[in-house]
Amino acid sequence: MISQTLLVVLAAAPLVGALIAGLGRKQVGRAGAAAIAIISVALSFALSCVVFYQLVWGGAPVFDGNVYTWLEVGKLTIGIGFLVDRLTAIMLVTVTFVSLMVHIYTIGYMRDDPGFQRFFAYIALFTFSMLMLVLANNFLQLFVGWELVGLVSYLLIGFWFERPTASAAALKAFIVNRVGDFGFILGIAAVLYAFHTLDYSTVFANADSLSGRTIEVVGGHPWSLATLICLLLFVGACGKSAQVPLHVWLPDSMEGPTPISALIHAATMVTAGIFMVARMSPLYEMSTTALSVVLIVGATTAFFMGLVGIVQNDIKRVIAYSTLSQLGYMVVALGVSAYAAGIFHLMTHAFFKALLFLGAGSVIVAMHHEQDMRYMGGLRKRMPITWITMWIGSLALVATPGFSGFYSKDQIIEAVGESHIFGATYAYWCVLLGVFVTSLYSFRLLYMTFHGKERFKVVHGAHDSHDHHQGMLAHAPKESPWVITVPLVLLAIPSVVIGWFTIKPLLYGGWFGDSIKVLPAHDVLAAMAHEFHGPWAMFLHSFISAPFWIAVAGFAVATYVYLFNPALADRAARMFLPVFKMLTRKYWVDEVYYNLFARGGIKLGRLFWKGTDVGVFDGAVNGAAFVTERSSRVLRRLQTGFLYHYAFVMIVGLVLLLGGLWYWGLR
Amino acid sequence: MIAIPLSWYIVFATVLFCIAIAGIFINRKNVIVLLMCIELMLLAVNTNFVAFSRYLHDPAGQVFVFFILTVAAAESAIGLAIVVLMFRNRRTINVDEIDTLRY
Amino acid sequence: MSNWPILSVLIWLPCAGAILVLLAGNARPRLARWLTMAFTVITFALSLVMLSEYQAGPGGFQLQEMARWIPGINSSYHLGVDGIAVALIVLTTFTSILVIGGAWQVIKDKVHQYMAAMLVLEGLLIGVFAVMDALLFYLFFEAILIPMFFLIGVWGGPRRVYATLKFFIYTFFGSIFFLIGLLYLYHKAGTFDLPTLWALPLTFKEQAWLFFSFLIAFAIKTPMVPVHTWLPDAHVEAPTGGSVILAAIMLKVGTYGFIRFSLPILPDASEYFAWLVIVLSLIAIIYIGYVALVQPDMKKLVAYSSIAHMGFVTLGLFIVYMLARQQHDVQMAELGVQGAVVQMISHGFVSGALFTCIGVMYDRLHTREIAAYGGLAKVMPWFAAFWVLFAMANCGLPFTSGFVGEFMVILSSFTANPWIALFAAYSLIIGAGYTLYLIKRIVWGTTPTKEAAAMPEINTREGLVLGAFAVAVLAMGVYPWPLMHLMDSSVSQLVTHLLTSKLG
Amino acid sequence: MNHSIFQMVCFVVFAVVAVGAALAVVSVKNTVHAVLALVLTFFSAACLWMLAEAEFLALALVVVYVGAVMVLFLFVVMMLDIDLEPMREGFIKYLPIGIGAAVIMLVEMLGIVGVKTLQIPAGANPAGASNIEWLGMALFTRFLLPFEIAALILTVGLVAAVVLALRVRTFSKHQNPAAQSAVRAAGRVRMVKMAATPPAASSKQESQA
Amino acid sequence: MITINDLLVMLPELYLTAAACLVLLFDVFIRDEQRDATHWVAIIVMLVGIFLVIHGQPDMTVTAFGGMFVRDHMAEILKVTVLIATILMFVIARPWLRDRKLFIGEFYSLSMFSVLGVMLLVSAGNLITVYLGLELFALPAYALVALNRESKLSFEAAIKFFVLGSLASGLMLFGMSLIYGATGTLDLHGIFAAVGTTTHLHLLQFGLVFLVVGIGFEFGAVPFHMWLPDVYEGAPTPIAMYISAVPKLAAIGLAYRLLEVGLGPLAGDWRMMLAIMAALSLVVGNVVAIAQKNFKRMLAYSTISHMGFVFLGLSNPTPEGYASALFYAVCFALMETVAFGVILALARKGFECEMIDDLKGLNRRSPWFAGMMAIAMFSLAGIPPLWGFMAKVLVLKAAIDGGMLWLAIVAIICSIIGLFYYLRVIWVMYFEQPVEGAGALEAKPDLALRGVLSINALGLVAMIFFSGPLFAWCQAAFGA
Repeated sequence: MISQTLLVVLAAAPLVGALIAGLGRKQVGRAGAAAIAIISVALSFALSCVVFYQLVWGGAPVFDGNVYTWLEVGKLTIGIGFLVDRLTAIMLVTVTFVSLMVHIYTIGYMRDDPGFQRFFAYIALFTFSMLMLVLANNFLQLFVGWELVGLVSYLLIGFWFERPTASAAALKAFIVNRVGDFGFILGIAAVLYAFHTLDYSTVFANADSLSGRTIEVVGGHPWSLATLICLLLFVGACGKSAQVPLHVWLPDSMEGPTPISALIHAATMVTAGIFMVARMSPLYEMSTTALSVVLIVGATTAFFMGLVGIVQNDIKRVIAYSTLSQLGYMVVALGVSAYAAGIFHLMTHAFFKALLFLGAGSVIVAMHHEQDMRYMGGLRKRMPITWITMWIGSLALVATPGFSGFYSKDQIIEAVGESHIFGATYAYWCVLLGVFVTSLYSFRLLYMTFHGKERFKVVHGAHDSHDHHQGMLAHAPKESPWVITVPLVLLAIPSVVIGWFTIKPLLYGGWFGDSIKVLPAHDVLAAMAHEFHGPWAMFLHSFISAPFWIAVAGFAVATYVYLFNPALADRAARMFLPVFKMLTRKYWVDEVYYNLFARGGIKLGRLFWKGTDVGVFDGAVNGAAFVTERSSRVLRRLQTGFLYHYAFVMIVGLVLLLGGLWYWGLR
Repeated sequence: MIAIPLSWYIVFATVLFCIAIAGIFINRKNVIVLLMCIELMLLAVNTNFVAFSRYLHDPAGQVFVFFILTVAAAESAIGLAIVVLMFRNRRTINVDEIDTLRY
Repeated sequence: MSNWPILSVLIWLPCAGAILVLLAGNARPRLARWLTMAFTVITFALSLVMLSEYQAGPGGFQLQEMARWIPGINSSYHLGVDGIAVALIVLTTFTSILVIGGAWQVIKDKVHQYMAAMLVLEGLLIGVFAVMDALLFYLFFEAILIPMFFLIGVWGGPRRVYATLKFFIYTFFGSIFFLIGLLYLYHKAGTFDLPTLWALPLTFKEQAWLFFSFLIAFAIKTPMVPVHTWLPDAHVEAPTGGSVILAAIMLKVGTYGFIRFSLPILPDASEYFAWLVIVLSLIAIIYIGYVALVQPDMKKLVAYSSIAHMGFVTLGLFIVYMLARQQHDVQMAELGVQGAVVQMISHGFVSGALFTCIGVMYDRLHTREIAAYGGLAKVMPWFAAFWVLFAMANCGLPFTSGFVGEFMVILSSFTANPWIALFAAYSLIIGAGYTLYLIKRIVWGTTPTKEAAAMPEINTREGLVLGAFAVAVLAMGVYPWPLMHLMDSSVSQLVTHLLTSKLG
Repeated sequence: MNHSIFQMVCFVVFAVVAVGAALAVVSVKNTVHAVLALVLTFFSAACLWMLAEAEFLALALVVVYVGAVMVLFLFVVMMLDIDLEPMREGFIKYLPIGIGAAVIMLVEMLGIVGVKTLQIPAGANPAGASNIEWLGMALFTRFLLPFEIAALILTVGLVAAVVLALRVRTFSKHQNPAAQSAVRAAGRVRMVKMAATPPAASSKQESQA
Repeated sequence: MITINDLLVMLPELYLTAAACLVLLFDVFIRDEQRDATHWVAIIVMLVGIFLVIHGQPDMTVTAFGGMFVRDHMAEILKVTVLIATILMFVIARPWLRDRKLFIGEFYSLSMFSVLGVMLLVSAGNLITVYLGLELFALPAYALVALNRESKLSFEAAIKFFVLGSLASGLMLFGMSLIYGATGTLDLHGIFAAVGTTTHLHLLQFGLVFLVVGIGFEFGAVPFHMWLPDVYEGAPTPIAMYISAVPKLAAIGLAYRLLEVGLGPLAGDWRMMLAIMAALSLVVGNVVAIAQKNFKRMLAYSTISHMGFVFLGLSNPTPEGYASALFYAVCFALMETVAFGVILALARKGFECEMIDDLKGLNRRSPWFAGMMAIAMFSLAGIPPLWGFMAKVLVLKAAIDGGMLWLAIVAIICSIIGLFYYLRVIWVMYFEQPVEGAGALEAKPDLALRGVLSINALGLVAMIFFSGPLFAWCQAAFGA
């Protein structure tokens, strides 16, 4: 049995930590804030492990209960409560573990920052929000967590609020997320419309009832209700998990401190969309159309966002585009109903991508907050631990056989190959080519950062990291302190091994049980199960599979171009200038959005304000007042002051009354 | 025994009445003429009353005339007093010139 | 049932207090302040007593009082509250305390008059929510204008004359048609007693005419597009306390009127013309959102955002008919109404808090230009935290009060028609747009001037006021159930009443 | 028959004279002439009333109006010494409007009243009572209250006229009742203490005289 | 036969006649310095008058002098109100009169005669008494308007008032003569009875128009309103106050006596005429008032518009309608006294507080008077919770009940326009700074004036609670 108290403590601990760290400024102090936040998250992690243990090995049943009633209208009751099954459990452990690592890492990374306490408050609050999202047992609470993580993300992206770019990026992130939420809340509304409840258990139990139900959104065109619900919910997933076309916020979110990029924008928050779709699997299974859309969107993101990563020079942005691409892979997995594979990749990705980001952060600290890779190079000797762990993370990312990323990504590619739903072929090519792209940008990053010549200059006396000239450093880069390197090492370990241990139970052991539901017709994993003979066999098999050689090709190109012949990259860029430009400008999506929505919105607002509001509405009011006053000035002239006029008016009145009587009144 | 139809009196009174009223707003110069027009108007009214009274064999109408005459006298007194006041103030009784109060 | 007239006390105690405060005179501002504070606190305490005496379970109108007023036209002094009214009264008394606290040292000129106006306003507002006689309702409904007129006019900004006149004449314009409608109802019913009017059968044609006469009054008061233009002007010129009361409570009077008059008395016309109100509400949500986006003046921005948020209230109230009558989904209808009422209360807290924040800034820099501010997070971190919290509540972040009502209205409107929900949910985007754009410019970034950089952090008094708002906003967001439970029976009785057509 | 024709002829003659005189009142240049025209109108009207057997009122009209009121008018006109020249400006200009309005009114009045249908047969006066007796009986029984009010009105007219027109000239001699009534013995007689013996000089003068 | 009963019935009037004559005489023997004695005697006389009116009031309608005089509840209410308004005028006017050397005994006696006229008028049961009462009221009023002989405006107002007033009474007399011809009687009940049997209905209707014109003049309804603004502006302010309150009350009585008691069966005709005049009054009064800069003149136009509201009540010829009109007139009279009272209190020797701009910043100088003026303005504008609002509700209700919805809508639209100028007065007082050196804004220290004015103003607030009994009284006056 999982006790409710335990879950409440699990969820609330980070909140308490956040409140204490955030509100008790002087009383708690910098060290105190860090300690409290870390302890609270550690507690959550420990309890998560307990829950995981109880659920997986302790034979505890799935927990589903309300803590308190949030809303009650007539017969409709919506509570705040928990649903803990294996899907939740795996998310819990992943989230709290990465979060804990990031907390520890932060001590080193943010050591000199005046916002140290605030930062801890934020990330602890984030952990709480994410737990709320993951633990939810109904759509409302899911949405609550969904939005709260968005809030914290907003706060953290804009952490260095004095930088205009940071606050702009924060705004952008929040609003783009809101676009997703816009769809999401409509999806929830549709769920309520369809099921008259928002509780997972009831909704999922009755998911079958959706088949054949339609809704007329546009007169005369009945739409499948299931498709509508799923698509609306998926809009939310697109926003949070940064899928095309709502991906624009994620690269910009790199304005936030690096730990945040690791925690929120790689490992946990952005995967909320994946988690959500997996959670909603009973609904998605009802609509092949929705799955196709999911598939196509995911595949597009996976390939095209990866391409952009190749031309980025900012170390964090490369990883950010890589994250986009990997999220695309997860979504693809969802699209082909391989939810387990999606979650599996989510987990492995959480480790290695957190590792990569934290590694990048380590580099950035060493480089005095210089993020441009063109001014790096040759760091391997100066910071060996970072170098090695980054290599491990990258190898995991490019799906080197044996590494965790290999198991998860390879299975996704295979699953897509197995699928036959609309768009599967397109998706297959996308994910396959994506492997090459991943390999290319990953090794490019490693080479530009750690290998080759040192492209930075050490100028003593050049201080202050904020207005420095690019590539000028005050001190030579050196390895980061232990609070930074320890999390790197601790994350590197699962990045290597976790896939080996977990692939069999997660994908083929029916481990998720009832928490994920797949219709037999869609069940690609079941089809693949026949060919699966354990991780070792899979490792061996990989050397004769296409993805591996594609990855090797990417490695070869990267090695040749960025390690041995750097001039070639520029030549290539000139040769394919349009393509290059398209990639550096990120397909002009930002420009289009900016002009269409931001500037367009301002222009529209100005038109509405000056034109309609002030012009028409106010104009009518003021005009009426003006007319009245004018007529008053005219009418008062009737009072001429002359007695005979007065008498005349009276007589005219009399005459008119008489005339009226004569005309109408005589009987 | 009188042979004159009642309507003759009424027509006469009405004509007189209209002349009086027209006089009030034709006259633009002299306040005293205004007062006289009012007297004329009252005369028309009185004629009406007298005629009706006679034809209805009811003394009330003639009594009313009696009172109207009385009141008219008092009214003229006050009116003329105001006119005198005006003349003292302005040295004129020109209706055209009393338009300080307007709009 | 209590046997003492608590509602009367609630109404008249602040008014009596106003007289006392006036007597304190201009020379003794301290006395006036403390006296006012004492009266508001006592009133608040009494409102809590009323809250405890009201039994949410059975619902209906409780704590009724009845006395002769004008027997000649069958209008009586009839008071009574249902769950909705109780909630709004408590909102009023609570906000009043904060307004008085907020104005403590800010108002220096003619303190006694200011405080007296505030007290009178409080009493009258409580009166609006507590009456059960149409004429009496109108009396309070209109009387509010007088103290508000003085509040804006005497302590207001440079264009106060224009603003007050516009405010007064505009709202008067609307409500006078309401009066005609009421008199017509009287003509039919022979009484002003609300329960009788609710049960009064009316032909559709009568209902239609009455509907518009009511609509124009409530729409202006609410305010709904396109009769909203008085609100930004009034807000900009009003002193902080005036703005807070205006936004937090006075706007609710309009929507409360819908609940008490339009919906129950004219169910069939309301059903027929619901589309009109719904369209106007949606226009308010989207169109006003865009207008708010480009405001250079903070108060105007928040004022416009108020209009947009009130759009949710009217929307929630009028989708009822589509749900209850056309789709026979009473459950969703109740959700919509409940959401609308919750939104009313929530908007009271949120907008009140935002205007208080603006007031705090205005006291320091004497401008409301957004461009004059920046980097508050560095200069006044605590204050910035409040700002962000209230801004988030304003754009409907979950676990703040702003979320609850919007969420419920959007959910129920989807069932009515997905397109309505689509446009309503657009508020999520545009609301976040204008609110966070404001936050970006004033809280984040760097300080534009030396003066802006030297603004002192909020003092204890300001902190207490804002803190109280914050607690309210969060409590309502995290645990709205008690509030809903309070109103649940009343709302469901209302919806049940609406189900019956009056056309027979 | 002859009698009635005679009456009708008389009526027409007097009526024409009265209307003509009335027209003169509103149109003549000289105010004194206008007053005199008004007097003529009153005379003619009195004759018409006489035809209607309202002898008392006819006489009262002549006595009260012509004898008193018109004289008052004349008095004021003479007293005010009005400049006659500019008096006629604008008269012609506004005449059409005036006539127009008057004619319209006349037409309406006569049209509505329907003069032709207005027929009340005139009977004889009540037997055995003269017009004055008939009137007197009514006046002092049924109409006693109005009679008293009329008296009051005359008083008011008096008071009002005095208040308005009385100009207290400093050099004129007039009584002040308030001062008179406020007189006390002490104010009238002043007791002067004098020396018992006259001064020597004066006695000397006396003796010289 | 005239008996002692007849005299007892009209005891208040008889008493007042005697008292007025005595005051006239008394004053002659008073020196200028002792004029206060006249003042207080006059007030006491009026107070006793109120007592007599109320105390001797029989429960039912009583007539005297063969129906010439009617004593009923309507007359009672009007008489009491007129007496109260006059007392208020006496008290409030004293300092003003003293400053202008107008503190003379004739002021009091003429006012009392005028009030007597109103009392007779509202109790009239016969066309003759109607006419005589009207003239007894009007003649002293003409004189009072001209009272300030030094003023260039006073006589001008008087001559306009006089000529137009005489014209109006001439027209009315013409109407009476026709009605007499058609019905053969001057007794109002007799006329009522004869309407059904008369063969000269057209004559009757024709006469009716003239009566309506006369009534319209008395009220100051458009287009018979032309005298009103000039008289308000030109007359000495206390007299303007009197003219603004008392004739309207008299006119209510006049209208009821003539139109309902006398010509009730012709209601179908006259109510349309009243409605048209109401609409015109509302529009012209409210619109023109906006452009006014002189406070008194503005009040004059506002009065015109208020008369439109009274007609709203009268246009519904039922007891309810008359009651609402009566209620309105009473309320209006007492609102006007406050508005005029404040400017009277603020006026100084050589300074008439007449322009609206003169009130600038009043709240800073005399907050109490500013408050009273604000109450009066809000009440006139019909904003709840003030008395004016109740009055407006009642007449609007009457109009709607009478099927005159269109008129009610005209009325409310016009009252929106009207709101503007009332609010302007308030904003000038409250939102603007006093003009430099306008020390005159400090109010007079006259205790009686302050007290009376305060009671009057607070009454406008308090009446919201007591509207019920008053309205019931008004209803009872018309037998509802």
